[in-house]
Order: sequence, then C-alpha cells, then structure tokens
Amino acid sequence: MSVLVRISQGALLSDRLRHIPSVAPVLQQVGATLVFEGIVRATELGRAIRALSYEAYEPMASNTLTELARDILCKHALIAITVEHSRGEVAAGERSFRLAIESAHRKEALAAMDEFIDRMKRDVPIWKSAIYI
Amino acid sequence: MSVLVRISQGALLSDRLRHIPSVAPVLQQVGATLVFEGIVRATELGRAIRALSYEAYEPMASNTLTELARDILCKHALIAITVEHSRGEVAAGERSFRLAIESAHRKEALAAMDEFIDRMKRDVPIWKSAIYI
Amino acid sequence: MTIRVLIFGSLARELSCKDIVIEVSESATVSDVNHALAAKHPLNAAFFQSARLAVNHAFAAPNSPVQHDDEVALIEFVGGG
Amino acid sequence: MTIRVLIFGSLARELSCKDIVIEVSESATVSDVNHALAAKHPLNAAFFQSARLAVNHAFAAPNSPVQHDDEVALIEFVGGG
Repeated sequence: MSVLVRISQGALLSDRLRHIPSVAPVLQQVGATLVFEGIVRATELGRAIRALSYEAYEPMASNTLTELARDILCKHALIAITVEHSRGEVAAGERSFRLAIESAHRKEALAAMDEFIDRMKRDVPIWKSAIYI
Repeated sequence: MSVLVRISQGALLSDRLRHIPSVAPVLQQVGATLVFEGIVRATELGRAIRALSYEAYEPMASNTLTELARDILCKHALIAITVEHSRGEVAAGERSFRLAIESAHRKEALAAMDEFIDRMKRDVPIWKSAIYI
Repeated sequence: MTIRVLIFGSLARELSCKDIVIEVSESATVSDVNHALAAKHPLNAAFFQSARLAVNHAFAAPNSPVQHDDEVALIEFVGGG
Repeated sequence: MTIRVLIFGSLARELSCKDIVIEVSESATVSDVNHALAAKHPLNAAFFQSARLAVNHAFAAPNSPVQHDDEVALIEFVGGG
C-alpha cells in the first residue's frame, strides 16, 4: 500500500522507477503489473513538432498527484502506484509520463489507470506547449 | 502495424521482448505504450502454492493468440502488439504473461488490453494448474 | 470410425486421462462428436453436449465434418495469463 | 486589497503575461476573485467567472476567504501526460 510520485526535469529514463513494497506478505499478492508510458508524438494538430514543454505549478502539482494516487489506491484496493512526470522540454519520441500500478488482479489495475489519467488531465496543474520545428 | 507472439518455456524474462515498428513515420505516431504483466501469486484459493504449471495446446495456442492480436490491432487501430506467455512451470513471484501495446493514444490501448485478456482467457487453449507447497 | 478427443487441464485431471475415445459414423459432424461424448459421460452430458471442439487446431462449427485422421480437441476451462 | 492571480499554459500565452492583478475588498472570497477577473476581461467573463482557483496550492471553494498574502492561481486548461 504505497505511493511514489516524482516530477523531474526533461525526458523520463527508459527504466521505470522501481517501487515495489518490500513487505513480503504484500508483495506475494501482486498478480498484475500495469505500466503506461506517454510518449511525445512527432506531430501536434497535424504540424511537426520538435518537443513538448511541460510547466508544472509546484508544489501543487506534486501534492495533487500524490493525493490523487492515494485516493485511487484506496478506492481500487491497489498495492502500489508509482507516478513519474516530466517538466521542461521533452523531445518527440521521448517519454514524458509513466504510471505503474501493482495490484492483485488485472481488472482493478485497468480501471484505476483509466480513472487516474482522466483525473490527472483535469485536476493536476501541469501544462504543455508544443515547440514546433 | 505489427504483431508478435511468443510462447516460451518457464518464467518470462524481466525485460520485455522489444518489438517496435522500424518504419519511422509509424514510430513517430506512438503516443502511448501500455504493458501488462501477469505474475504468479503465492496463494491460490487461499492455499499457498509453489508454482503454476501452464499447458499450451500447440500450435493452436500460438495461432489463436496471433489471430486474436491481429483482430484487436485492426479493431482498435493500434500500432503494435507483443504477446509473451509461459508454458511449463512458473514459480510464485515470477511473470507468466506480458502484453505490450503501442498506440497513438491511451484510450484505445486500455480498451484493447481489456478486450484482449478477456478473449484470451476464453478462447486460447492454455490451461494452468497449481503446484502446492 | 474411432475418434480420439484430446482433453486438457482440470478436465483431464478429473478424468485422469489425456483423451476420450468415442465411436461415430463415417459421415459424422462435430455435433455428432459432442453427442457421443455426452453419451459416454451421462453425468456430465450437458457439458459435453455444448463443449467447444477444435478440429486440426481450429475451432469447428457443429455442422463441420470430421474425418478419421483429424485431430480433435476439447477446448474448455482455459485460463491463460 | 491587491491580489495577483497566477496564470499558466495557453491562457498565459494568449494574454502574454504570467498573472492578472485585480482589486478586491479586504473581506473577499474566492468567488469575489472570480468576479473581479471576469470584470477585468469582459470578453471572457463566463470563463473567468467559473474558472477554478487554487489558494496556497490547493483548490479552494467559492466561499473560502482570501488574504492579501495568499498565493492565488488559476488552474484551467491543464493537460499533463
């Protein structure tokens, strides 16, 4: 039952931030791991872009992401949530967002992921702007 | 627009099978990567288990997975699907199944993943049995 | 003709065997195979009557013909993942 | 009192500024801040009237009080991910 949130400068690393609960009885209940990565596409509204630039209003962005993760964790009875988000420039083809969910079963992980991202896009003060070529 | 299916002996490796389309214009449209991993839990119906043993009826299992992946790819307009499944014994805590989806957006990846796994559990001739401690 | 229907998983464990051998006519269909399975296992007749069968590694419709050298398999209680 | 409302993203680009400065009474609430923003930008009054405001980094209800040293931010058009 744990939550980790990190907003960091630039593109995310290709390896996800590891954050598996170390308590053995909990770990043994993990039956599903679901990882979503958001990647900057090379076009925005049909125009070629070089990068997206993300602006986060801190500390509200981190606080809101953490509250959202805790709320989703409890609501869907998940085991762990790890959220990584970029700020600043992320080039086309690079990762800007990663959400990893550990749970007992698949269904709650999928439902939680969908709800998390919908609510993030509504409530978390992070803005993006396209940097055209 | 590509599909890769592999059924292999024992637990899956921790690194996913890489299978990104090499055609640049397609690759540049990938905005979402969704990876699900199924992990053998340490209990089954409340009893401690050492492992699950998977039996695949081949070549029907691989054929059915491939057909299913192609169908889901077209239906949800995905960019790529990679499916990995174990046969034989997989110890508790190890991975037995991985489904990776690349798509332009998140919504179709989540919908495709849910539908894929539901249909796999109904139609693909793979059976599992618990090996108790 | 004799048809050997392959079985798997919990069904194979419950019956302690890997196949069920039945006799059907030379012009038999998949549906006739289901009937013969149900007749051989009357306690589970409803299950065998509607169980999905694969012929030569593909799901087969009830009216598909079955040949003596076809590989027939009963595909139920699957659960990969 | 003077309140500086921080703005971000496409709104900041469109207005070419990082904040909107308004005047409200000493006993003002969040709702009064929305009114003052709408009055300052009559062409987008409906938007500013209902825009979500955060006070000191948390979303604030319309009837919450606003102090002169609070950090007020307009949180709309977000879109992380």
